[in-house]
Amino acid sequence: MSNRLTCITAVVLGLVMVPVMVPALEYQQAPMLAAAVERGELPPLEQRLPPLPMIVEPVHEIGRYGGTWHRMMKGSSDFHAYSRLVYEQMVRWQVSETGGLEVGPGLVREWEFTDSDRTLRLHLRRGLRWSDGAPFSADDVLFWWHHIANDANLSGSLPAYWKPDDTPMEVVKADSFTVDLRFSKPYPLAVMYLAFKGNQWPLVFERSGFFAPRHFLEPYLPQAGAADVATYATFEQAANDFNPERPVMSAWRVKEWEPGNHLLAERNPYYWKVDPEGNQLPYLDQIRMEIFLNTEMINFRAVTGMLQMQQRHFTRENLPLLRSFTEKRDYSILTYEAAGIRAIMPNLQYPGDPALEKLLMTREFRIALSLAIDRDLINRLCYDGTGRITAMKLHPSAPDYVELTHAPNYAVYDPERARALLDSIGLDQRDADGYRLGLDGKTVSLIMELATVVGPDMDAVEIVRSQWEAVGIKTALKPEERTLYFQRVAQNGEHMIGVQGAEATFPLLSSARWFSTSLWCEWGHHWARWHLSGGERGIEPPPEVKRLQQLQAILSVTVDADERKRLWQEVMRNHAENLWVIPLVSQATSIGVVSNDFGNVSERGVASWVAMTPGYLNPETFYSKSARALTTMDGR
Amino acid sequence: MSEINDTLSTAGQWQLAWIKFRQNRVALVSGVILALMYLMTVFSGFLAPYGPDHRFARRPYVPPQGLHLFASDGLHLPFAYGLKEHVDHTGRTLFTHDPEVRYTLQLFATGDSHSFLGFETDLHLFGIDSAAEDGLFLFGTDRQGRDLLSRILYGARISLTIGLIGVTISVILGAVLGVTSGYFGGWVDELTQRTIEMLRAFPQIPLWMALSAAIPPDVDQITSYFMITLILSLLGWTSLARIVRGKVLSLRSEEFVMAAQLMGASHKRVIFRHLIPGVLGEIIVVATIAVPTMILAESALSFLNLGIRAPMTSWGVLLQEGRNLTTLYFHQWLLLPALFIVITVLSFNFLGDAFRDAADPYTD
Amino acid sequence: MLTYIVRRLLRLIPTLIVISIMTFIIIQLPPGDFFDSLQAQLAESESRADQQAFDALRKQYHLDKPLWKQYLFWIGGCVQGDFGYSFEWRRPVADLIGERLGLTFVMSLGSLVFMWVVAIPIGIYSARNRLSWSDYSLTFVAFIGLCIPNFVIALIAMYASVFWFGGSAGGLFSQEYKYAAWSLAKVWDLLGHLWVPVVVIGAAGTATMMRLMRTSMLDVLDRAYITTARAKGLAERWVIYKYAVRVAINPMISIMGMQIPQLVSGSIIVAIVLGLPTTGPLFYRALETQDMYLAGTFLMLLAVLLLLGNLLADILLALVDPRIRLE
Amino acid sequence: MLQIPTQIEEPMTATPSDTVLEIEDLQVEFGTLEGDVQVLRGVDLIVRRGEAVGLVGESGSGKSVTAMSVLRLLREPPARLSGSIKFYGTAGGAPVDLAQVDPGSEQMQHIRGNDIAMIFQEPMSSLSPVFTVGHQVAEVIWLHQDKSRKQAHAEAEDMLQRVGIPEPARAAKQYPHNLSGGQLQRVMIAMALACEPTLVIADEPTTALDVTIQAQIMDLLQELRETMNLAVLLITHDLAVVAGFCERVNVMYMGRVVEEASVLDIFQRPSHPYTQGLLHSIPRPGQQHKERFPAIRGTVPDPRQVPQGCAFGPRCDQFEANLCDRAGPVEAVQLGEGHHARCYRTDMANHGG
Repeated sequence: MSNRLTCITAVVLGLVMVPVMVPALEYQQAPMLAAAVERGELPPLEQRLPPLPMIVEPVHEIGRYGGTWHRMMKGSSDFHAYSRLVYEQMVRWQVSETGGLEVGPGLVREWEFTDSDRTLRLHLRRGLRWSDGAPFSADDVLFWWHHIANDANLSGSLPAYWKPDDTPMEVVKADSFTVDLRFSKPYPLAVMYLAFKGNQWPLVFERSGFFAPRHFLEPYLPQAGAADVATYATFEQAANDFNPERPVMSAWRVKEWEPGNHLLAERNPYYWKVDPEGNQLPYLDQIRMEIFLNTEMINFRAVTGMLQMQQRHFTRENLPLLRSFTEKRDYSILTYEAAGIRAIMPNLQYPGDPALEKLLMTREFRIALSLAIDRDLINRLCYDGTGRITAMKLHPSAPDYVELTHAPNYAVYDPERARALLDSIGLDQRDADGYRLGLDGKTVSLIMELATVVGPDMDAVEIVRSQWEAVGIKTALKPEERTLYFQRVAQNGEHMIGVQGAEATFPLLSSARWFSTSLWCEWGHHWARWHLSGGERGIEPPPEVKRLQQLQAILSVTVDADERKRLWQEVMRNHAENLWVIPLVSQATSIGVVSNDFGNVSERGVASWVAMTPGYLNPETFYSKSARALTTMDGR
Repeated sequence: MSEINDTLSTAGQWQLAWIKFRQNRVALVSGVILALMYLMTVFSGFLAPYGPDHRFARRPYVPPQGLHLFASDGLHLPFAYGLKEHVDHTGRTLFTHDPEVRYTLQLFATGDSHSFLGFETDLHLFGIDSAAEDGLFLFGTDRQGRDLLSRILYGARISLTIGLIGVTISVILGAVLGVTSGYFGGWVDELTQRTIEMLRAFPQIPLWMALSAAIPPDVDQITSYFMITLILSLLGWTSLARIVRGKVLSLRSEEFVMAAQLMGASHKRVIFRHLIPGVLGEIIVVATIAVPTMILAESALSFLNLGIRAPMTSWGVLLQEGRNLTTLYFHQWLLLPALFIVITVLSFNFLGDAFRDAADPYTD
Repeated sequence: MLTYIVRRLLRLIPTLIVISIMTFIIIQLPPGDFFDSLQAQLAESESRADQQAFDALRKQYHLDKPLWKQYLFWIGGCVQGDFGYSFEWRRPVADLIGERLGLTFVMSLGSLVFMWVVAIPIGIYSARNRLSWSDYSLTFVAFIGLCIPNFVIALIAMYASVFWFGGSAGGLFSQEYKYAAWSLAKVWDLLGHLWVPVVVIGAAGTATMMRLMRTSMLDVLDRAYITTARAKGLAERWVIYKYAVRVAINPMISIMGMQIPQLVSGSIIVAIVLGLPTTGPLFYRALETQDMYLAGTFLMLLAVLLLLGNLLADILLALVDPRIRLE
Repeated sequence: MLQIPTQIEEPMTATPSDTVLEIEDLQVEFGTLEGDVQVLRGVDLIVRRGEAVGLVGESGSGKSVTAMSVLRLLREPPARLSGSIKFYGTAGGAPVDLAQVDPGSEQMQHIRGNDIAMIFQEPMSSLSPVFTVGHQVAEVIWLHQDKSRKQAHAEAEDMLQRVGIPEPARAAKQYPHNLSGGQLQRVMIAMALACEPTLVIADEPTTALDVTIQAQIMDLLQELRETMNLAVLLITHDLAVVAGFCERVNVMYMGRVVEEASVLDIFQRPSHPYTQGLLHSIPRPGQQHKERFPAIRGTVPDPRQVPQGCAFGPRCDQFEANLCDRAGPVEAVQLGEGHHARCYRTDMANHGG
C-alpha cells in the first residue's frame, strides 16, 4: 500500500516537472561505486541518477550494500532464470491492495488512453540513463519499432499482440519522453502487454521487447534490404542479452558470460531507483548464476546451502529433502502460489473416430468422467494435500479477479453417479473384460496424452486412469516427448485427450485453453482453426463456443473494470456448465529456497511467467544481512 | 585321414575344456546364478507378487518389509505386518508396522493376472491376502506405490534379454562377416576391414547416446526395444569379426581345410563344417564377455533416459529414480536394481573368464 | 618412422571424411531441429516465441538450406578450425568445447594416472602371488569394480559428499574458487575435488588393467629369459622390474594411446551425475536440445582422438618393443 | 652321425679336492592341487674341476630339474628341495651346500652367473627381447665384477668376439630378434662365460639349433672349456653329443641317476637296460628311419605313479617278477672304476651292448 503511494507521489512530482528539484533525499551509493567515483572512473551519483529517481519501498526493511546472489540456471534456454531478476519493463506488475496483481509505473511513469481509448500515451521517466551513461529516451522505443519489430529478418512478423484486429499499431514519438501507441480499436490489453512484453529486446529466445539501446546498436544495424544473413548475425550478437558490452536499464548488467559455465552480473551504476532513504539500488553487488545441466544439481546446491534465493527448477517431490536441511544449512522454504489450472482436455473434434468424437462431445460423458475422479486422494498422494482443486476459474491474483457464484461443480467424487450417468447415455453394455461398449458396439478406449513422463503430475494422471477404469472406461496413458506432444496438438489436432495446464492469473495473455481461439487449445483445436481462418478451414464450433470466442474479442476491447468482471463471469459460467475440460488437481504452490541471510524476500507471491516472478517482487531490494560490500568494481 | 584326427582332437579339446571348466567352482556358481536369472525372466509374472504397474496408491515409498515368524504371542507361519502411515515434520509420509494387522504369507496365491507361457493366469508363487491398499513389499515400493521386487523381476525381462539378443546379433554379424572376410579374402576382406575400421573410430558411449537420442519418440515399445538392441550391437560385432577373421586366416592354411577344399567341398560346407566349429570356442568366450558390457550399456542409457523409456521397465529405468537426491537420502532401497546388475554382470564376467581359461586347456 | 607416421596420417583423411559424413547423418537423425525442440521446451516452461521469429533464426543459421549444403558449411568450417555455431549457447562450438576441454583432459589424465598407479603394482603383486588368497581377493575386488555401473559409483560418491562430507563435491571447485582466476590455490582446490571423479571414472578401467597386467605378468614370468635373468645372479627385485615388468607392461603402454579417448567418453555419464564442468554434460545437453553442431563436433573430436590414439598406440608399442618395426 | 669313441683317455683319478659339485640324495617335490609329485627321488652326482659330465635321459627324467635345483631356480613353493648340493667354489675350500642357501639371498645371487653359469636350451626365448645382446652380456659383468658399465660393455664385446661372433661391436647393439639362433647361442655362451665361472651347466644347448650349427656350438664349448678350464655339466637327451664332449656320463630315469660311468664304459659296457635302450635308439648310418626307437617300449610313466621297485621295470625287456618289483629303492652296484648302475639284474646284464 505504502509502496503504491510512493509511486503515485513520484508520478505527481514528475508531472509538476520542476527543472531542478532540490532533492528531498540525500542519495547514497554502494561503496564500490563511491570508490569508482573517487578514482574518477564514474561521474558522481547525482549526475547518474535521474532528477526524480523511482522510490522503491522494500517489503521488510532498508537493506545494506554488498553480497552476491548465488543462483542457478539450466542451460541458456533457461534465460528466465536471469532475465526475471533484471525485470525492467515499460510498466510493471505490482501487488495491489487486495493482494492481486496490477499494472504500475516502470520506465513509463504514467500513461493514459485518449482518442476513445484507441491511443495509449506513454510518459517516459525523464533523465534516465543506460548502464553506459547514455540517456534513455523515446528514440530507443522507436528504434526497436522501426528497425527490429518491423524487420522481417529479425522478427519474422510483428507479434500478434501489437496488431489487434490484424492492424499493426502505430508508434509515434510525441516528444523525447512521450510515445503514442495508436490502435484501430480500443485496446486495453496494451497496458498489460507493456508489463508483460515491454522489456528490452530480445529477451534471448523469446525475442520480444519494446525498446533497445539505439546509440549502441545503430552501428550494427544491417543495411536496409541487405539479404546477407551474416550482418544480421552480427547485429544479434550485439543485441544479445548476454553480451556484456550491451547497455541495459536494469539493476544489474552482465559482466561475464561463459556459456555452459557461469554468468556474472554486476550492479548498474546508473540504476534509477532508490530506497525511501535515498540509497541507490540495488543492494546486492552482484549475481552469480551457475549454469548446470543436470537438474539434480539444484537440489544438491540447495541442501548444501549454496543458493541465496531460488525458486526455479524445484519440484514438490524434493520438498521433504529440502525441509530436512533447513536448519543445518540455514535457509527457509519459499512457497509461492502457482496459478495454473491443470485439466484433462478431451479433443472435442477428435478426428480419429466419429463415434468417439461424438462421445467426447457428449456433456454427460465428460461430467461422468469428472465425477469418477477422487481429487482429494490425488491431492494427498501426489501433492501432499497442498494442491488446489479448481474448475476453469480466475485465480485471486488475477487483475480481473471475480468470484463465480451459483455454478454447477463437477469437480467432486461421486463414482455412483458417474456410473449412472454413463449408463444413461447408452454405455450400459460391457465387453468381456468388463469395459463399457460405445454406441457403435466397440469398447470405449480412451488415450490420454501428456508431455510429462515423471513427477507428481504423471502420478496424478495414473490415478485418474485407474479410477476411470473403475467405472468401466478403458483408459491408456501415452506419455510423449514434448516436441511430439505439441506437434500432435498444435499442428495437427490429432490427439484424443491431452493433459495440460491453463493460465489462471492472466488468461487473456495466455488464452489458448480458455477461448478455443488458438491452435494450442487441446479441447478446441479445430474450432480455433475455423475461428482463425474466418470459417474457411477447421470445424464450425457450437454456439456456446462461438460465444466464448466472441467473449475474448469483447474482453480485449473493454476498458471498464466492472464490465470486464461481468464478462469474466460469463466465461467461467460457460466453462462450468459445459465442462469443456475436466479439472484435475493443480499444483498450488511453487517452491523455492531462500537463505536466512537474505532480506526483503516477500513470503507471499505468485509464481508466474507473465509477472516474471520474482521480478515483480523488486529483487533490487533484496540484500544480504552478513555480506561485506565490495569496494572495487572488479570484485570476485 | 588328417580330418578324422582333427575331429578327434577337437572333441578331446572340448572335453578338456569341460573338465577344466568344471573345476572352476566360482564359474559354476556363476553359471547357476545366471541360469536362475534367465529362468526368472520366463517366470517373472509368476514369481512377482504383483504386476509391474500395480500401484498401491496409498503406499508410496514403503521401505522393504520383512517377513516375520515371531509375534508377541509366539511363533507363527511367515507373516507380514500391515502398515500404518504418519506424516513427519518434513511432510513425508512414513510407514510403520501395525502390530494389530498381520498377513500370513501364502504360497500359490492369486493376484494380478499375467501371461504365463502364453496362458492368462492370476496365480503367483507367493502373496498375502490383504486389504486392497496393503501389500507385501519385500523390496519396498517406489514413488507411485509399485512393488519394487515385482518391477525388478519384470525389468529383468528387458535388461537380461537386451544383452543376450544384442550379443546374438553381434555374434551372427561378427561371425559371418569375420568368417567370410577371412575365408574369401580379397575385396570382401578389404571392404569388411575398412568398415570395421570406420565403425571402431567412433567412441562407443557417445555414439550410443547419439543414436539412442535419434530414436523417434513415437515408436512403439517393441520397436524401440529392438532399436536399442541394434544400436548396442552396432559396434559390438566388430571386435568379434576381427578375432574370428584372424582365427580363420590361420585355420584356412591348415591342412584339413585345404584338404576339404581340394576334395571339392563347397564354400558353405567348408565354412560351416570346418571353420565355424574351429572358431566356436573363441566366439563363445567373446560373446560371454560382451553380454555384461551390453547390460551395463543398457542400464546407463536408460539411466540417462536415452534407452528404454518408461512405461517400459528395465533395471536402468528403475535406477533413474536413483538420480534423485531425495531417493539417495530417503529411499536408498530404490537402488536395489543396481545390485541385480552387479550380480548379473559379475556372473557373466566370471563365466567368461572361466570359458577363456577352459578354451585354452593347456595353461594353468 | 617419420614416413610411417606421415603415411598413417594421410590415410586418416579418407577415414575422417567418411566419419564426418556419418557423424553428420547421425546428428541429423532426430526429427526436427534445435528450434523445434526449443519451442517445445519454451512452451513447457510457459514462455513462448513466435514461429516467425524462429524462422528468422533458422535462416540466420542456414537451417533452411538443404542438408548437403549444411554439411558442406560445417565441414568447410571444420577444416579451418571453425566447428560451427552452438544454437543454444550462441557461441562458436570451438569456444564452448575449448573451455571445457581442458578440465576434461585434466580429469581423464588424472584417471589415467590413477589407473596406472593402482593397477600396475597390484597386477604385478597379484601375478607374483598367483593363486594365493591375496590374489583371489584382489581379483574379486577388481571384478566388483568392473561390474558396478560407474553411474552407481558416482551416485554413491555424490551421496557421500553431500551427506557425509558437507557437500564439497559436485563440480570441480569450491564455491570461492569456482569463478576465481587461475592461481596456485585454485589448482590445489581443483586437486582436492578432482580425486572423486578420477576414482569413479577410473574404477572400471583400473580393474580391467589390473587383470590385464596380471595376465601379462603371468605370461612373462613363465618365459625362459626370466630364468636366464635369475641364473645371471640378478636380484629378484631386478628380475621382476627390469625383465618381467619391462616386457609385461608393453601391452599396457600400447593401449595407453586409446585410454584417453576412452576415458573421455567413459566420463560422460559420471560427469552428468556429478555435474562436472567437462565436455560430457555439454554433449548430453546438445543431444537433448538437438544443438547439432555442438553434438557433432564432440563426436568428431572423439573419433579423431580415437584414431590418433590408435596411431599413438602403434608408435608407443614400436618404441617400447624393439621387435616391432613400423613400416 | 655318431662317432663312437673307440679309444678314450682313462678318466682322471679324482681326489675329493677336485670336486666342484657334489649332489647327494637330492629330492624335489612339487606341490600341486592334486597332491605332491616327486620329480627327483634321490639324485647323486659329482662334477670335478675341469671335467665335462653328461646328464642324459628322456624328457621328464628330471635332468633339467636337477640343473635348476643347483642354481635354486625352481619356484619354491611349489617346489620343495631336500638333500645336499655341495659346491666347492675354490679348490680345497669349504663347500657351500646350495640346498641350504636361501634362493633369494645375496650369497646365491653371487654364485649365480659368477661361480656357476647356465646355458639354456632355447637361445631365442632365453634372451630378453627388449634389451640389446651387448647389454645382456655386459650386465653379468657389472653385476659380479667391480667394473663400470663402459668397461663391462667393452668386455662384453671382447667376449662376443671370443665366442666367434663377427663384428662384435655391431652385434652388441642388436636385439635378439635380429640375430640367428646359432649366434644367439654364442651370445648365451658369452654371457655364461663372461665371469669365468667354475662350473657351467649347459641345459640342452643345441636342441633348438640346426645340425650344422649344433656341431659348431659344441666345438666352441669344447674349445672354451679347454682354454678356461671349466667344469661343464652337459644336460642332453642326445648320447651322440655326450660322446663327443664329455668324460663321464650320468644316465637319469624318473628322477634318479640309474647309471654312472665314463664315456667309454657307457658306450662299450652299458649295464643298465635303460642305458642300453638309449644307445640302441641312436640312429646309425645306414639304419632305416623307421627303426629309430626300437629299444624302449612305452613311455615314461606318470611321476605320480612310480612303479614299485625298479622304476624302469614295466618297460624293461629283462624284467623279472619278484626281483625287479621289490619294494624299496634300488641300490647302486659298483661295476668298475667310477662305473655304477642301479639295476637288480646288473649281474646278468649284457656288457658291451
